[in-house]
Amino acid sequence: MDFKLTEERQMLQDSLRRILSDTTDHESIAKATDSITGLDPELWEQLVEMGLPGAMFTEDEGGFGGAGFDIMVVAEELGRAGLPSPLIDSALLSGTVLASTRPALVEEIIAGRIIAFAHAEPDSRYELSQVSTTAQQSGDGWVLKGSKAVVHNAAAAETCIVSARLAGATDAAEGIGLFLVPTDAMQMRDYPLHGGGRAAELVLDVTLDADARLTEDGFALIQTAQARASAAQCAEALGLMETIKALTVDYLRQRRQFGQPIGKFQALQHRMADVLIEIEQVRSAVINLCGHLDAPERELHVSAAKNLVGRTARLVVEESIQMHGGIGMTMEYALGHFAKRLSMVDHRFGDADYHLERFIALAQSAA
Amino acid sequence: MDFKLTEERQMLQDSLRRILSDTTDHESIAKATDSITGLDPELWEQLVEMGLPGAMFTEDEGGFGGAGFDIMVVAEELGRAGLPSPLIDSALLSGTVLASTRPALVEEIIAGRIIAFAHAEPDSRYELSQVSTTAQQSGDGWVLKGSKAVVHNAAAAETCIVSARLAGATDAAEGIGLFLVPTDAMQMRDYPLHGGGRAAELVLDVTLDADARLTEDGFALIQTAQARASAAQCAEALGLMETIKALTVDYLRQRRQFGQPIGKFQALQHRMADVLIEIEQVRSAVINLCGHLDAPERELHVSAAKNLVGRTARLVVEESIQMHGGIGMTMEYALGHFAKRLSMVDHRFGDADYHLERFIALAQSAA
Amino acid sequence: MDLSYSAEQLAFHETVRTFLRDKLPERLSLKVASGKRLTKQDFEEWHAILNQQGWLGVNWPTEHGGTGWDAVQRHIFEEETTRANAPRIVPFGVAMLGPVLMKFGSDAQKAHYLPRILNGDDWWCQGYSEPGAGSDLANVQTSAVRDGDHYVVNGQKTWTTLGQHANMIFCLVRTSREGKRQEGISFLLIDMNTPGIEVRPIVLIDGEPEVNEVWFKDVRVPAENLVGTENMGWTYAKYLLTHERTNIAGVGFARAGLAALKRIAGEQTHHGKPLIENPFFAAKLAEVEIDLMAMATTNLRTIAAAASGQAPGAESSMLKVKGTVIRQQINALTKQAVGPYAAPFVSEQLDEGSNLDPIGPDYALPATQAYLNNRKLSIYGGSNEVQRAIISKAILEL
Amino acid sequence: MDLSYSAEQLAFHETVRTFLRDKLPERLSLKVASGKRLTKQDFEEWHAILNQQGWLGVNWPTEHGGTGWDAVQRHIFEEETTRANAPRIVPFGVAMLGPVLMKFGSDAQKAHYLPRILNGDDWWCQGYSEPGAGSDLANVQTSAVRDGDHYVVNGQKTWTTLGQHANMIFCLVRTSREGKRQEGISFLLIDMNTPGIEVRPIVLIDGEPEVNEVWFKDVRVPAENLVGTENMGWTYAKYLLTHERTNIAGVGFARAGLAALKRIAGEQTHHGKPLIENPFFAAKLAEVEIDLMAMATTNLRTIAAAASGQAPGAESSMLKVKGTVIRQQINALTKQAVGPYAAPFVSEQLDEGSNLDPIGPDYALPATQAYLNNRKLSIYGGSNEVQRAIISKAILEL
Repeated sequence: MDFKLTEERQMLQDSLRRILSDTTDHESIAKATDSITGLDPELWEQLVEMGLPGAMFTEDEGGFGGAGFDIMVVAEELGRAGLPSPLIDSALLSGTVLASTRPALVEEIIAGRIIAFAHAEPDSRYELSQVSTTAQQSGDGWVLKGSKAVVHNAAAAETCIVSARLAGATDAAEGIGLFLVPTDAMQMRDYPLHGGGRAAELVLDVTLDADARLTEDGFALIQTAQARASAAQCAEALGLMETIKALTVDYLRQRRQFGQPIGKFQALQHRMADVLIEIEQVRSAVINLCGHLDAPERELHVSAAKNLVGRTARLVVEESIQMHGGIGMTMEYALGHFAKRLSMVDHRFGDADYHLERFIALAQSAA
Repeated sequence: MDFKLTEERQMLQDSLRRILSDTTDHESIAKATDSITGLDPELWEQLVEMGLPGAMFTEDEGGFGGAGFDIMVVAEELGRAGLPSPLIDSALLSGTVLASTRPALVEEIIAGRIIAFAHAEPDSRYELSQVSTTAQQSGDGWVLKGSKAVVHNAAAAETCIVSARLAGATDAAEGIGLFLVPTDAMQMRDYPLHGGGRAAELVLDVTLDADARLTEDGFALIQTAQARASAAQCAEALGLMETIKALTVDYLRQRRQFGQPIGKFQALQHRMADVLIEIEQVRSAVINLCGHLDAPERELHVSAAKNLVGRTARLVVEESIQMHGGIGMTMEYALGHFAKRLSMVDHRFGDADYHLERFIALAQSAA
Repeated sequence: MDLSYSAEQLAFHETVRTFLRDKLPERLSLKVASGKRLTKQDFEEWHAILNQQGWLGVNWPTEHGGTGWDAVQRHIFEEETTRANAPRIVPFGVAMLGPVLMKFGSDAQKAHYLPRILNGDDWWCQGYSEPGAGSDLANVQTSAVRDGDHYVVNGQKTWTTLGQHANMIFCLVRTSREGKRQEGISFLLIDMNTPGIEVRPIVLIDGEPEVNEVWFKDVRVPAENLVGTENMGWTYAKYLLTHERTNIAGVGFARAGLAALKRIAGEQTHHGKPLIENPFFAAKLAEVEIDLMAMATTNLRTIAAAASGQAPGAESSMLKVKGTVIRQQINALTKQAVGPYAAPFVSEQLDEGSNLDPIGPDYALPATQAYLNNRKLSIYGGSNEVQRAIISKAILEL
Repeated sequence: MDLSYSAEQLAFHETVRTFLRDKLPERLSLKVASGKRLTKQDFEEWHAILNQQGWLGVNWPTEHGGTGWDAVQRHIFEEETTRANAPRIVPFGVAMLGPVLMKFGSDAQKAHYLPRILNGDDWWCQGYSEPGAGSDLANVQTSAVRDGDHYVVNGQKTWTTLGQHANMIFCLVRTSREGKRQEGISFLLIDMNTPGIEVRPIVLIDGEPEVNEVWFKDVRVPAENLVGTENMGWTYAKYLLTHERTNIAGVGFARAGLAALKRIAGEQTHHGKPLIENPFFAAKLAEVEIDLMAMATTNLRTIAAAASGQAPGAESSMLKVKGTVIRQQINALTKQAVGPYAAPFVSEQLDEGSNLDPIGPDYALPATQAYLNNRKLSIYGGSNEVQRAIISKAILEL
């Protein structure tokens, strides 16, 4: 039992925290959201040089990390800075798929190339097995038709991994193929996101070569990819909470009302204590998830963490804004960006209720 | 739209409040719980003389009230005093059944005779249609076999109304008969209740005359009786909350800690404010239910009120004890009795979750 | 006890419904229903329609051109206009300043300003809050110094809602630093076109410039624009805040929000069924519906008491807290119901003329924006913390 | 980062399990599991078994006959004994007084009292709280006046848990009224058989006389029973409170409670199915289980930090609050699961020798009693309000 970071991870954390606090603030992030990539390209290059995507892969895969706690360390720092990045999509969603289907491409991801992951569809909500996009054999190759929804970083990616149904009912886990599709072969509508960064709606009617198909039965791989991405998302949420906590503590100390710092008001003190307790709970849930990414009970921890993070995110967002008062609702002050970004954690990979229901089902089938 | 009490109800409320505050305190109530009836017989006689059971019946039925707001006024006062009484069981459960099946007996109930209502069974939980006790014709009469659970005031009643299945599956709404059974014909185990008063477990193996049967299809009648009893129970809970509120406010004002009244501590002030808000919500829910006891949407209001009362009861019990600290956990101080009695409201006629689920079903079938 | 409306009240109810059916432009109700951005002209159009009917001065006595309605009538009107998705009445002139002028204004002020509120000549905004004051309204730093027959105003106001549309602002200003903080405040009416005034919009987390900062630099205000007596402004401000509290429970808004939520949760699918049938979601929805049923009755009880002449006490604070908690819970559930499409943020889509298709369902963007924007409900109009203090003080008397 | 136990820790784990399998009397574990009342003899029997194994002084160094275990070993021991339904170790002598004597007691006190704690000669109770003091422990009014080689003690203590079984009590007494309130307090060891002491049980809402009032009237206590220095008792008291905080999270109790709750909810039926399959109930149960999974890791993190020598800061206050909230939520859900049979109250049923059949299922009465009794969790050992103050002060530094 040991909760200390290894020396390597400690170094990665320190340098990441330093570079992010030197180069980012909420205004530069907001500005980058308006750009086509949703991220300052120079900053991304710096992060790649530091080895950020590489830390998401094992040495066998060409990286230098790949464990749950590598994901935790990196994603928490990105969250702390409030920085949207292609890391979850390119390195964890696409990267996990490619590592076991097209290892050569992992090298390119480590080198900073962005490969987007287009799985969800306009009607699929959070159901991983719901795929209406079809793939049909056509001569040597494949014809893909359908729509993909809220694809993060699509405009910044030359290539997307696209899921399409080869067989089975619309919601069957079996028969979901994964394909590599050049982004410019698809119709794209790109837009900014409330929480920063950009995503796109994609419409497919494309013909692909035979080798575009990565796998003919990708559900398990998609689930593994999403488990790793969820770990990153939860750790990122933890980082967001840490910054929001720091902003709020600072505000409670500095801001005076009725002749004293508002942090002297006991009602706020007690509510802040409850917020702090829940953030510690989130840290433990993230540790539990990251420590079980390769364990049989992985999915139980995914749902436990997503549920707790979703519930706590709402608490932290609402309490931090409330304790700030009006200033907490403006985009001029940093809290606005962090709170909005945190309020979006429940709208990707399943919300707190979705995962509560899933936790119950998983726990009952395990019992 | 008018939320004032009629003059008659105002008078009833005033005199009831006076007599109860003159004659009861939590020690006398606790003592009475140890007696066989669970209630001081002299006090019950006084209440009967005041017309308490009579207020539960319409003039046509021989009473002088019978409307939802009559129930509310009386039950709220009984709650305020923390007094367990046979009113819910004798006048509202049994009384409602008898008014439409054996009107002559209503007169006796108004005169103070206690008739208990034995419907629930050891396995029925809160399901009204779940009846395993059987009734079989035997010659001119009936043979009843089975068990009845947590029958309030059974030991104080010479007669019980007992439900027994004449036909249909164990959980069918159809085929539930209601019978008049002399209490001494049943095997009884009588015991005190956490919230005050007494109940009993009954085992039946009795032969009855033909005229013991009140109805052969009693489900709708049982549901009506329970709706009226639930209105009384919710109003009683409101009265309990009012007293707990008064005790807690008083304590917050009197009790000094760290050099000032603890009511000066802002964290407690704000929590007390939330408790007060929820008690007002309960008052409104009780008004809604009592105002719709004869309306088509009656059952929707039963479940809305029982849900809100159940949730709020837990809040009020736990917050009032917490704000009192250790003294709130002792039986020497009045709060203990009131809080325990209030904590039991969720264990009769269905708890907050039971009624939330039922509310959803009723609302969806109404939509 | 009687929960139903009287025959007269039912007839009034019908009159309001008929008026709304006939006179509320569909263009406006569609915008409100779909969460589109309302322009200044939209508000002015609706004010004019109401004024023509004699129904703009909802809380005004008839002698000043108001409706003379009692609390129950006002409630019915508010409930029906909200249900019909009418734009709200901009409160600053009608609901806030009007009553203050009627009670404390000079005859000349009444004669000049009250008609202009109703006929739309003036759009008022509120100059109460200052940076760093928050809920501590008595902490007024903006100063007004008498110079001949003018006051010279210097300072800054903030959170001035829709100030970008206003030509007039009523302000709390400090005219004395002696005595208690409450004692040196005056209530001043200021033309926004006076030299030295600058307005800067503040963009909120929903991306909308709903509120503003207003700077005053040597702004000369005629002394006749003082309301009542110098240094008595705190009394008028408190009077205004009491009157602002009508419809504080927001029952109509909550009902409209709940209906929209049910529609959305009926359209979204979860495990192949409408989300509204999912017990986990349905449980939260039902709890807030049950809370709302009770709160609506608490509201009616308070209104009935007000109609029979009782002054509202801690009840309006209770309604403020519970009402905002319920609305915010409905907003949160609506955002939750939307699912992944709560994330895209294309603000232009909210412009009436926009021919941008929505990203995902058309209710998605308004749902997120309403969630973010309505965080304000528990902050403004006396934060819920201030309300809890009022409630506990009323009962604890400490 | 590594969430699993080391090989050594796993071996220790196995040793504890083996010991419990071999030495914990089934009679005792059945009583604990079924929520029966434990007698004084029951506790003494278990203490003797542990002492024979050398495992009673769980938090004591080996030099005084303790185990010398580190924080992780103590955690493993606590977790396993709770899981095995062993009686708890009565904390007043072992967990509370022992460490104080070791740190501040005289050699004679150590030599006399420490062995007697382990061998069961003394049953200690705690004389900290006073009527009217509540969480304000420094408000000590019980006085000790020096008279020759005795102190004469007058006053009253309350909330003295299991004081009815005790022959010894350690007390905070006031020996000076000068200076700050904290400065005039002394720490005194008192024989309960001294003339002038009276013990009166207080019946709690679960019907049990778990706590007592203790009166002192001119009680003469030998001066050698003073621990450390006169007027320095507050320092010792705070030291004791810090040590009391081991196992503050109560993870083992929560896990045992959750397992029992699942069993009960699996037996109760709702609409013809086990209650545990009802989504409304399952949702609440799952939320508390998820909370507990996280809290158990927070607890391990704190323990690991303590084992590596870090002093616990606000973490133990966080664990106290979250741990008690989780346990109380489990108690509330268990009471809810029981249904109508939560209402009967036949206290005699809890006596070991009782041949009364339970009213309803045998888990019904203990469920209600645990709900009622465990309201204390958030009140005693520093109320959750006091803990929240500690947490916010640590971070706000105000």
